[in-house]
Amino acid sequence: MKRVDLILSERELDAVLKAVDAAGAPGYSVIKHVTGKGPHGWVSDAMDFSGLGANAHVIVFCEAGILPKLREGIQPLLDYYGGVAYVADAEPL
Amino acid sequence: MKRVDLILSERELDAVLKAVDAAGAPGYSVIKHVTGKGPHGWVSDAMDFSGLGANAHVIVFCEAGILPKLREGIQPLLDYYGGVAYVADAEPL
Amino acid sequence: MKRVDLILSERELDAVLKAVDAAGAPGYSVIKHVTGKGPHGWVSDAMDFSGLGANAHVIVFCEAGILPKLREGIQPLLDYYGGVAYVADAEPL
Amino acid sequence: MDSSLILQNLLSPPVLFFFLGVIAVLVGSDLEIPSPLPKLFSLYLLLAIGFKGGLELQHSGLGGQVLPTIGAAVAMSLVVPLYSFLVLKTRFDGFNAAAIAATYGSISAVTFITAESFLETQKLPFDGFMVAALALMESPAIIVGLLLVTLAAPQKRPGAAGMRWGAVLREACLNSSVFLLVGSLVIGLLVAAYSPAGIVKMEPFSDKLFYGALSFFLLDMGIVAAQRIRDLRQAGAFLIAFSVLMPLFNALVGVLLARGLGLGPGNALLFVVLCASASYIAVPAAMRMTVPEANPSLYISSALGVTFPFNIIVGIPLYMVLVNAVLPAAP
Amino acid sequence: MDSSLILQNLLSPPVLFFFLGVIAVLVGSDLEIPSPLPKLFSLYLLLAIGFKGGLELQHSGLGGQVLPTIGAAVAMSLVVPLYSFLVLKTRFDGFNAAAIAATYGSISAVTFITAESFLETQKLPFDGFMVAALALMESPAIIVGLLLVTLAAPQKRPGAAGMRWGAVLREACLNSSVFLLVGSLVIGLLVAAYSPAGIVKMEPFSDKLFYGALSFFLLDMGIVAAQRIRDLRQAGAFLIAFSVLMPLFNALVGVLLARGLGLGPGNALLFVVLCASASYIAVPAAMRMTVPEANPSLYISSALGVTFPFNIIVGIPLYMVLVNAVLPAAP
Amino acid sequence: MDSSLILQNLLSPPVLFFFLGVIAVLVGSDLEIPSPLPKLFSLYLLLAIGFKGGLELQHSGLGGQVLPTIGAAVAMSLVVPLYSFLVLKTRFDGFNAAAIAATYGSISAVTFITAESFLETQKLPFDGFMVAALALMESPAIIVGLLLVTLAAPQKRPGAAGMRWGAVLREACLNSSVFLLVGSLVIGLLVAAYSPAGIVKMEPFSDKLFYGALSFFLLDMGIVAAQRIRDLRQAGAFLIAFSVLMPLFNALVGVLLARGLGLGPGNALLFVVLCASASYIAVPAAMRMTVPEANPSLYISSALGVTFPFNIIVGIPLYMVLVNAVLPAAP
Ligand SMILES: Nc1ncnc2c1ncn2[C@@H]1O[C@H](COP(=O)(O)O)[C@@H](O)[C@H]1O
Ligand SMILES: Nc1ncnc2c1ncn2[C@@H]1O[C@H](COP(=O)(O)O)[C@@H](O)[C@H]1O
Ligand SMILES: Nc1ncnc2c1ncn2[C@@H]1O[C@H](COP(=O)(O)O)[C@@H](O)[C@H]1O
Ligand code: NA
Ligand code: NA
Ligand code: NA
Repeated sequence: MKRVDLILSERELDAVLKAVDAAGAPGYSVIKHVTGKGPHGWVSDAMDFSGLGANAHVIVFCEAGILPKLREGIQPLLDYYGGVAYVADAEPL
Repeated sequence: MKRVDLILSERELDAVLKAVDAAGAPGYSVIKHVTGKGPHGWVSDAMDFSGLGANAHVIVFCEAGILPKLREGIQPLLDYYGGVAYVADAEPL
Repeated sequence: MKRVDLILSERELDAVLKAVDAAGAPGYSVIKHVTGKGPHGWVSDAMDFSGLGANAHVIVFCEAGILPKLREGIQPLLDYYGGVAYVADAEPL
Repeated sequence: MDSSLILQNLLSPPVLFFFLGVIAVLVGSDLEIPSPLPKLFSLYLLLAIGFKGGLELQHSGLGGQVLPTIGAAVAMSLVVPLYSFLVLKTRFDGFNAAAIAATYGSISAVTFITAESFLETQKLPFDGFMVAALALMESPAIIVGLLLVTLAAPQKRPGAAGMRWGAVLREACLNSSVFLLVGSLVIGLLVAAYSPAGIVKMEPFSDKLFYGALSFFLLDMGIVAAQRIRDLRQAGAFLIAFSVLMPLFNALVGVLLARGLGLGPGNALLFVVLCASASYIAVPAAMRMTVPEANPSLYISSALGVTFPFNIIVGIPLYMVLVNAVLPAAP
Repeated sequence: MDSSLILQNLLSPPVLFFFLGVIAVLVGSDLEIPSPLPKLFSLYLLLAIGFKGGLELQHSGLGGQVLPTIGAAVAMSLVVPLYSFLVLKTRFDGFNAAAIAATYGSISAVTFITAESFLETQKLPFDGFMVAALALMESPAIIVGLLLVTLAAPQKRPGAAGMRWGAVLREACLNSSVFLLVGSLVIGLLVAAYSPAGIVKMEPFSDKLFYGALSFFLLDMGIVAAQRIRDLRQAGAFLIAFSVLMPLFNALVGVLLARGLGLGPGNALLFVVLCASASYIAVPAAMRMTVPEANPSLYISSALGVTFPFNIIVGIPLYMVLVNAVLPAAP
Repeated sequence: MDSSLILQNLLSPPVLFFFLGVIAVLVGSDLEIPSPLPKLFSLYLLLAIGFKGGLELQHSGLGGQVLPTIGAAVAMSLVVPLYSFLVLKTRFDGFNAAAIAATYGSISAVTFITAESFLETQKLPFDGFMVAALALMESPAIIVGLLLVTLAAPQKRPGAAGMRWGAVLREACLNSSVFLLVGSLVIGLLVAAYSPAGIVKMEPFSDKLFYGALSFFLLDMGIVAAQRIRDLRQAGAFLIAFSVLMPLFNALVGVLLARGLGLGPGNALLFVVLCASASYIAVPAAMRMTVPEANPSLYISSALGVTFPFNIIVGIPLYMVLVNAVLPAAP
């Protein structure tokens, strides 16, 4: 099994989750209010009141087989809006 | 060393943490207000006001040796109430 | 690529992030309001109103090459104030 | 008079803000009241309603209609789940039938509060002991629900290790909303009796702010209820019909009881609302923990997505009409 | 009179709490108002200002100056981005120029609210329809901004798959602040017309608490604005100058329009403030989603780090002086 | 009179809600006030108490008893940690002794506020300058605590790279609670002097709401304090005894000083409460950062789990009795 970690702006979360669903992942978990720093600079939650939001962290445990479809759906979003996506191995407890 | 990720309903958090402790883990970390989707459907935090709560994400760094006891304590809870548990390798920095 | 997970008190977060930056990491993500248990006992968010805060979880995706510098900057902080740091493998999606 | 009552209710701030929340979801606005702000308002409303109820209960005492009314309310919270279960069992398994039944035996504090606000604009008096009835109807319904589960499906539950009854009873009687409501009621009682200076000093917080805070909270309830509409497809026509017809039936039973108890129109309306409303705060949380086999989207959607809006929008004025029709005319 | 007006404004609680927030950041205090508490106050302020505006609009009706004023306000929100864009295009690429331009065409509800509080302490009347103008200036500016992007840089956008116009329009017209403001305005209108009992009951929440809640929120705005000061170095002298001079220019245009519309001094000040203020709530959120190529720290820092403090601290009393100078003396 | 004062205090809404929170933990209810809602109330209480203190300070000026009283308060915050340290050092290492000592030299704003509410129900006047004393007692105690650490255990600290004194002083003097309290006090002063219109407009927020918000916050404090009870076993009998006896001793010193200063009974009670209370807001946060070697559960549990409840429940009326006994009878 694989573990995929996606970190991206809360504004694009819906689109990314749609792509995760479409790729056939059996489930996912979402942590909001994540702050951070990346190539596009610093993201804080100080502007939260404005609806601008901070980042979200999405965790997906899935079979290696769906990774290509996941990549296909998510990579364009990350390229355009920013964010990172990493894969690692994980086994059911 | 191993890294264990547990994602489950906040309502069952106390029971799961008790099992983690009982298994002899040296520590754990808990993130609440996690939303997500799994075999039992979508979990949001919109009902938070009712005490229904969302999901919690528990991270445990521990020796491989305690995994069997961890599995034994946690698997029945996940089977009955829902939730996922995955293991991966991790080394101290 | 490597994935580094740091869990430590919110009070020391600024110093740790400075060390992460100084080590040349390309970015990082921070989750606050993490509770947990470790060698120093239980950390809850019940004292949040007092500015005491809970723990923070920092995730860094970076090249293996910067690990030594990261270790050098962070280990003294964790030794003095408490907290854990683990490394695992991760590949871009 | 009927349609004017409905219109007056529809055009009151709390109900209009409820609509605004519903519309936000329907048109796809990103309006949301992020967690834990709704919790702030729900804690506040429970504290304030309990405190005010306690103040009034101290004045009215426990004589007269008080104990019979509370007894009748508790009886309803025990009986409604039983006949609801029989109806629901025709379509659902024992777990879901019991969970939904418990939901309808219990009450919705927000519906009750909205009914109080409605009575205030109608200048109809009501008594503090009705809050005691409210507080005492939640736990029995939860316990009946769990008894129904053990009766209907005892053998199929490998995970429920001996049905930890201690935990179950604690959840039923000490869950945060029951606890805060009862606790604030007792505090109100004590303050009214022993430190009247505290009454005036609490008033701007617990009384003056109340209506606005209710309106704000109903904005969120509108959003949350409308988000449940999607789940209703899964629930099916039978459950949707149940969620409207069962409250109407319970209201009918309630109004007859209110007449028998000799309640005035204000208390009678509140009594009917207690019978007709369904819990979406304490009961779902208790059922999620104690009957994980039941599908939460069924019992939450029916109580929050159908019964609650129905009661808030047309139920309350409708029950008022009913009360006026059934109760003997005032002398 | 001039300097006394500025001093009076400087020493009012809301502005002083704004300063306190700024100082907290400058001296390195760890004072912060954690998320989502600022959201609670911003939701509250929008709800309350909309509701009060609706109540007043019901009394004034849509006759007289109402429609021309609203029309002029909307026209300003369409025109300001156009000439702002031309100025900004001399230094920034099309994406950044368009995003900043939209920001200045739109409005800052908090600046407007602070101006209302200023008028109240000056005992100058103003009308509810100005809130309608406020509500209607946000969306057009966003749409003009996006048109400018497509005109200025249509070919360079591989990622903007066909510029999902549906999503863009929804974001422009139904984003949470516009939606809540317009919704509360309509609710205020309906309540004033049909259930006047609700007005008095809402008052402690929507009216009495308003000034204190504004002060508390401005404490946070001071913190957030001061945190932006660091970004200003990145923004550069040109953008800083723009963030002060463009509001002044828009204020001049605004005061002439106000004279032409025959507005009284209270409404005229609010009109000028609408023209002179820049959005840091709805527009950044919309731009982040629809023009990710633009750098948020540019448009947020200029609107929130420069223009907003400028307007709050010296702008409002300055515009009052301007209004008094340009408007014909009252008969 | 004694027991009636204690009863009146016990049965006031703030203390009853504190009890309710304690009971919630003891019986195992899941009642909780989720983060960051308690922060909202603590920020609000500090802002409101500072603002009101500033308004009153402007009227009383800095003459008469003001400066001597403030001086005596600051002196107590310097001296109390010293003798506390000597007592604590008999059982604890230097780090823990210093951290606990600093805690008792500093003050508890919530205890002070509860004492003010108690005085109001007793119709006893008190002055705004006591809030200035409150604000100025926090930082010295922190600094003395850190000096004690460096004196008692300088060589054992490999991690404390040169005791970053800059950071330590900033934490001591600019931590959010001291900063907000002092800032709001100054704002109150300025508003009272220069924009009296602002006083009336702030009142519903900063004054009327105060008592209810205090009650709500004490509900949470009851929960948090009761959760600390478990830690007390770890703390041991010596520390528990210290947490009751040291406040009593400090109260004795305080009442004699109050007599010497010629304070009236209201101010005297507040002075005694400042001496007798222990910090669980600013000091723990500062100690966690600057003396990580000390065990937080020791200094937090003693201040929050023992001294705070003791003061709130029996301390305040007891100190009132003491004040009445020691102060010369009013002419
Ligand atoms: N190397 C990294 N490690 C961890 N998180 C990262 C990294 N790079 C970016 N992020 C996260 O992804 C968010 C969006 O990144 P970006 O828009 O590409 O700057 C950042 O705000 C961080 O929260
Ligand atoms: N494949 C998955 N990847 C990540 N999180 C998951 C996955 N499956 C389930 N979860 C999380 O576990 C929670 C409970 O799952 P369940 O009750 O089994 O549907 C979900 O709400 C998700 O937050
Ligand atoms: N073995 C572990 N697994 C996961 N998290 C841990 C572990 N040990 C410590 N932590 C986290 O690190 C925090 C600080 O640890 P410490 O101060 O060393 O007790 C704890 O409160 C936990 O959140
Ligand atoms: Na019912
Ligand atoms: Na503008
Ligand atoms: Na003290």
